Amino acid sequence: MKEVVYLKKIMNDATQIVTEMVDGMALSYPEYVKRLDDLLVLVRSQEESMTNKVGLITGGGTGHEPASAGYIGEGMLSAVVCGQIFSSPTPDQILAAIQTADHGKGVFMIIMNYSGDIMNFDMAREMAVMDDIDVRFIVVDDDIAVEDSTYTQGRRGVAGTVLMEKILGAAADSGASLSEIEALAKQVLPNLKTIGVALSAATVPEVGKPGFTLAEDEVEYGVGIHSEPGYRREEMQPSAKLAEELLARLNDEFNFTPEDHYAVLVNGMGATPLMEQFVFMRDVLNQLADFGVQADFTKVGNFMTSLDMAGVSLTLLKLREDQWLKQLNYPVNTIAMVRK
Amino acid sequence: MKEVVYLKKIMNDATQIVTEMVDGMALSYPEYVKRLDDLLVLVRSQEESMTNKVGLITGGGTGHEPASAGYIGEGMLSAVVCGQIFSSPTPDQILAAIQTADHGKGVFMIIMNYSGDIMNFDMAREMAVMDDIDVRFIVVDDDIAVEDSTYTQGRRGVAGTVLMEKILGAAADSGASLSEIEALAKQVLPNLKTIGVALSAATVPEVGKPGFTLAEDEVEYGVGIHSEPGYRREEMQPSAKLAEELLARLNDEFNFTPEDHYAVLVNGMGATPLMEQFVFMRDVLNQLADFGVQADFTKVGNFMTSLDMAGVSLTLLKLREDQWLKQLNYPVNTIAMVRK
Amino acid sequence: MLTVETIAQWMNGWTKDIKANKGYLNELDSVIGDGDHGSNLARGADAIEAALLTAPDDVPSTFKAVAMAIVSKVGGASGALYGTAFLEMYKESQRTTDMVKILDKAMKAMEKRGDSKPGEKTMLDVWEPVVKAAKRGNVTPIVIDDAVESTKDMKATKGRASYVGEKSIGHLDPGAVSSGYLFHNLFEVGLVG
Amino acid sequence: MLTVETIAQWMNGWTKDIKANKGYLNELDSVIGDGDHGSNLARGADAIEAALLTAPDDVPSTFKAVAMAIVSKVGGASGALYGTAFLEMYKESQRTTDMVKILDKAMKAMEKRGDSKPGEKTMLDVWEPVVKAAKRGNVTPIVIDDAVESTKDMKATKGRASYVGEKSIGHLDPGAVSSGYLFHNLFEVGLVG
Ligand SMILES: Nc1ncnc2c1ncn2[C@@H]1O[C@H](COP(=O)(O)OP(=O)(O)O)[C@@H](O)[C@H]1O
Ligand SMILES: Nc1ncnc2c1ncn2[C@@H]1O[C@H](COP(=O)(O)OP(=O)(O)O)[C@@H](O)[C@H]1O
Ligand SMILES: [Mg+2]
Ligand SMILES: [Mg+2]
Ligand SMILES: [Mg+2]
Ligand SMILES: [Mg+2]
Repeated sequence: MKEVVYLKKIMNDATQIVTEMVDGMALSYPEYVKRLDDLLVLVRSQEESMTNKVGLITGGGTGHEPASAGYIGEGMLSAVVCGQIFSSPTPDQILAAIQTADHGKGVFMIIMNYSGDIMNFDMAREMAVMDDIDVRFIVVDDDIAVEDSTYTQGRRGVAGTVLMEKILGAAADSGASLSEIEALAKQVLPNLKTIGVALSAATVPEVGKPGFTLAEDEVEYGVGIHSEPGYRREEMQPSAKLAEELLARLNDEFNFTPEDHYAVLVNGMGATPLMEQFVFMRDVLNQLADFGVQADFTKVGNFMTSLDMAGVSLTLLKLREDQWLKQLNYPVNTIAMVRK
Repeated sequence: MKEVVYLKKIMNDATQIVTEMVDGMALSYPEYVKRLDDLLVLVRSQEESMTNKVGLITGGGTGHEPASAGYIGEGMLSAVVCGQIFSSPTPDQILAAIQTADHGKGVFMIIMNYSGDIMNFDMAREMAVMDDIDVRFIVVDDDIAVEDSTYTQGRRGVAGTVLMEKILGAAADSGASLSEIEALAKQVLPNLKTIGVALSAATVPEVGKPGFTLAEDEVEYGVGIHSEPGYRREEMQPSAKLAEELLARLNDEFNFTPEDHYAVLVNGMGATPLMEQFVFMRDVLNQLADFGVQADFTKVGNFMTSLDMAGVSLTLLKLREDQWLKQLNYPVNTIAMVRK
Repeated sequence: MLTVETIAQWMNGWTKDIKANKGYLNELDSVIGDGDHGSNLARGADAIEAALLTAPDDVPSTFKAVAMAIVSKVGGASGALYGTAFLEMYKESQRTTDMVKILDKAMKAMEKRGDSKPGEKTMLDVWEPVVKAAKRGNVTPIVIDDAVESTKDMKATKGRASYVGEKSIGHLDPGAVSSGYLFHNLFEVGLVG
Repeated sequence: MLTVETIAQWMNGWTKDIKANKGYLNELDSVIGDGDHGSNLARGADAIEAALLTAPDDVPSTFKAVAMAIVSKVGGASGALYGTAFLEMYKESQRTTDMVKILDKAMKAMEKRGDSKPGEKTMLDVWEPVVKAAKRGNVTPIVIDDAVESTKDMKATKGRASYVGEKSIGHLDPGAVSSGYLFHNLFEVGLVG
């Protein structure tokens, strides 16, 4: 009899991987998150910390860990809805997250710009309104790789979402109202831009083969976090050249001016060692210094991954308001981000 | 003319990758670490936090990020010496780390059991003694994959080292003396055990090919964090079976007894997505519960990696003293580990 | 006539087609999207069949049962769109038993949900011509197939397929194909013609 | 005779051999260790050559310059061992100019540093027979080569090679080979015989 050959991922059953991951998170970090019975929704454990505050939720397909459940906790998210891998969650689950996150001050949803997510969160919002819960939202579309026009779905939401969550989380924790949070999100959004480069694609467990294939010496600029196609393939370049290309695209958007202040996030896609990410950040910061630009907040690591994809993304947030930097540095206590 | 083909890693020059990484860390996280001029030594930035306390240093080959420089900071390490990738640092660099970490109370070195590390740290200690610095050390050898006998170098130091660093860091920060820290380290060591499983080997940039090759459906138990050979190869198993195998090896050491208390660390080797690590931790915690064992401290993530190796290791620390759990939970403020 | 039974017959035909063509729908989606349209709908198909086993009392609750099955099990863009369509059928069927009116309302709700119009290479490119034909009473299998085929030469400007832009031209839209199954079965049950 | 010049000659011969055989030493190490012995020593070789360009005044400071070059550039196990050896030569050469005595002391310091004895498949398996022969005045290239070869059939019980255990049998120890180069050059310069 032929033995079953398991796909080389640490899992039991590809169809149960999300459920088992959600359980694993709740079992490993009960001080941060708990699972809503029978749902793929994780909620902040420290309930007292949410009293009288606007609830902040997000969600979407999984496979981007630690995003987003890793950011549940004091000073950041109230609840996260986990869809199947790379696939939007359903409205009933989102509704449950809204209901649990509502502490009388309404709920704000951070949605990444994918048509499935938008529609499902929209349905949930309509249902919540019937429950008399005040729900507002922002659609994050920081990925500048995609042309933004009426002829496309628009830009995708990628790693910049984490900075949006950090800032709004600080505001919510400080007692901002739902309208204030909505206004803040709208203010921040146009200043938040990300661009990535992939060295290899992710393999979705149920699919069992990578989303695309790059030659041994090829990279692809602008790939999305679900292996969506990028804008150019070329021969692998040294780190400094990769940084140059990504910064050039960001400069097209921002028009770097000496004395501009930015938050800078280098995000590993999943399989790229921290060593490489730090080398890349060094090149980015040196080149930003050449532009005369100030980097006031810098972070390096796996914040918004794409399963086992290799590569990095670079996010810049132009700090138009001093308050935003304070909000980035505001105390936070989650699985994946802690600041005293 | 043939263009140069770059090895598919984000870097500029394989021979400079460690230097550039060290610079990248210091540039990205100046609030945590600074680099000693011309040396591959990173030191805690918050100097006041070290006054009148025993200095705690470690080091070794790099390629294990965030270990160990990611653990520099209040409540944990004072300084870290970075060798070349997977290669022990030199004694002059270690001596510089000792000198900078000494604040009059002596310096404690956490050495992982590799013959190069032991000899180089030993040379540095001899030099420091000539400077009248009191230096003590522990050699961590938590990897139970290796037979421990007079006929081998003995067991290797792997991910459990991070828990040792956390506990000793808490003690040092609380004002423990050098002898107290030495005694604590010796007490903790026999209760700290780790075992890993690899799905693929790491590729050292200067070498350019993986340390070993596993078939598409093969795993290897007991592989070290430098791709040292393990104790068995077999067909890929479901996560629950992997957990069973690793727990069986750990049980051989500990002899699980109901009501035993443990700290549990699931460590990603670098290229394994957090999703898989959480699934694995779920299986581990469920099986530990079946043994009647209590898991009082649980952590999941990339703590001691091996470049882009895929796989996980499982560390158990038997909590013989209540104090150890308090020390694990003691406030810490580093790049890779923060606790309020 | 619109009854609990004809809806169940319609739905069972659709779920059978979806499950038989799960791999094909995934394949279509993997060319211009993310390869899960068949899997998504197959989850929904199982849920619809389960929901209809305990036969609801009346037409609106039948539509509601289908809607809830889709809404809670499919996910992704198609889950929201088909879910919205059947929720709207539930609402509209409380006012009328005219299937054409019901379909028209459902289509409008989908357009609103998807912020999208026919011509963007989506399932709406099947809904629009079929509903138009239904109004005139001349739905035929050919009308449906032509509508599905028409998406082949379109360039996607909504949904994941819009990321591949020009490269989407020359391939059928997976949602259009699954909506084709929906209307073929509706025609066979005799609810449109 | 032990002079600044003969040491420099000795060292330059050694560094040339190391650099010419860098790849070979890496290869040997990749079979039973981590594949970097050649690269490690090549870094040291460059540093030794640079250090000897600004010729030190006397024998002890020549040994010291070599020792510091090794200690600060090689790293790994071999850096500590060769570094320890030359540091000991520096110390001992302040008391004597007898190369055999100096070598004997250096070897003992290495044994202590490595917590290791001959028979464990390390560079000490070259040092021990060669130093013994030097005491009797009968070092020859064959003695050196035989010592290097003797490591082939040993099982490693120290250093990284001990992790491969039985599988280390049948392969030369890389450190033994680089120590072979060291003694061949020492013999050629006439400092032992
Ligand atoms: N904005 C939209 N408006 C109308 N239909 C859409 C829209 N976005 C996607 N679709 C339809 O959904 C189908 C894809 O469904 P599916 O693959 O199940 O969801 P996802 O795109 O989330 O993976 C497309 O083929 C298209 O017909
Ligand atoms: N404990 C020890 N005692 C003596 N020699 C040793 C010991 N450990 C390693 N060696 C020697 O060092 C050599 C390996 O050196 P090298 O590859 O440069 O260092 P590393 O093992 O740190 O990579 C081995 O071939 C062996 O000769
Ligand atoms: Mg999808
Ligand atoms: Mg080495
Ligand atoms: Mg799809
Ligand atoms: Mg070596």
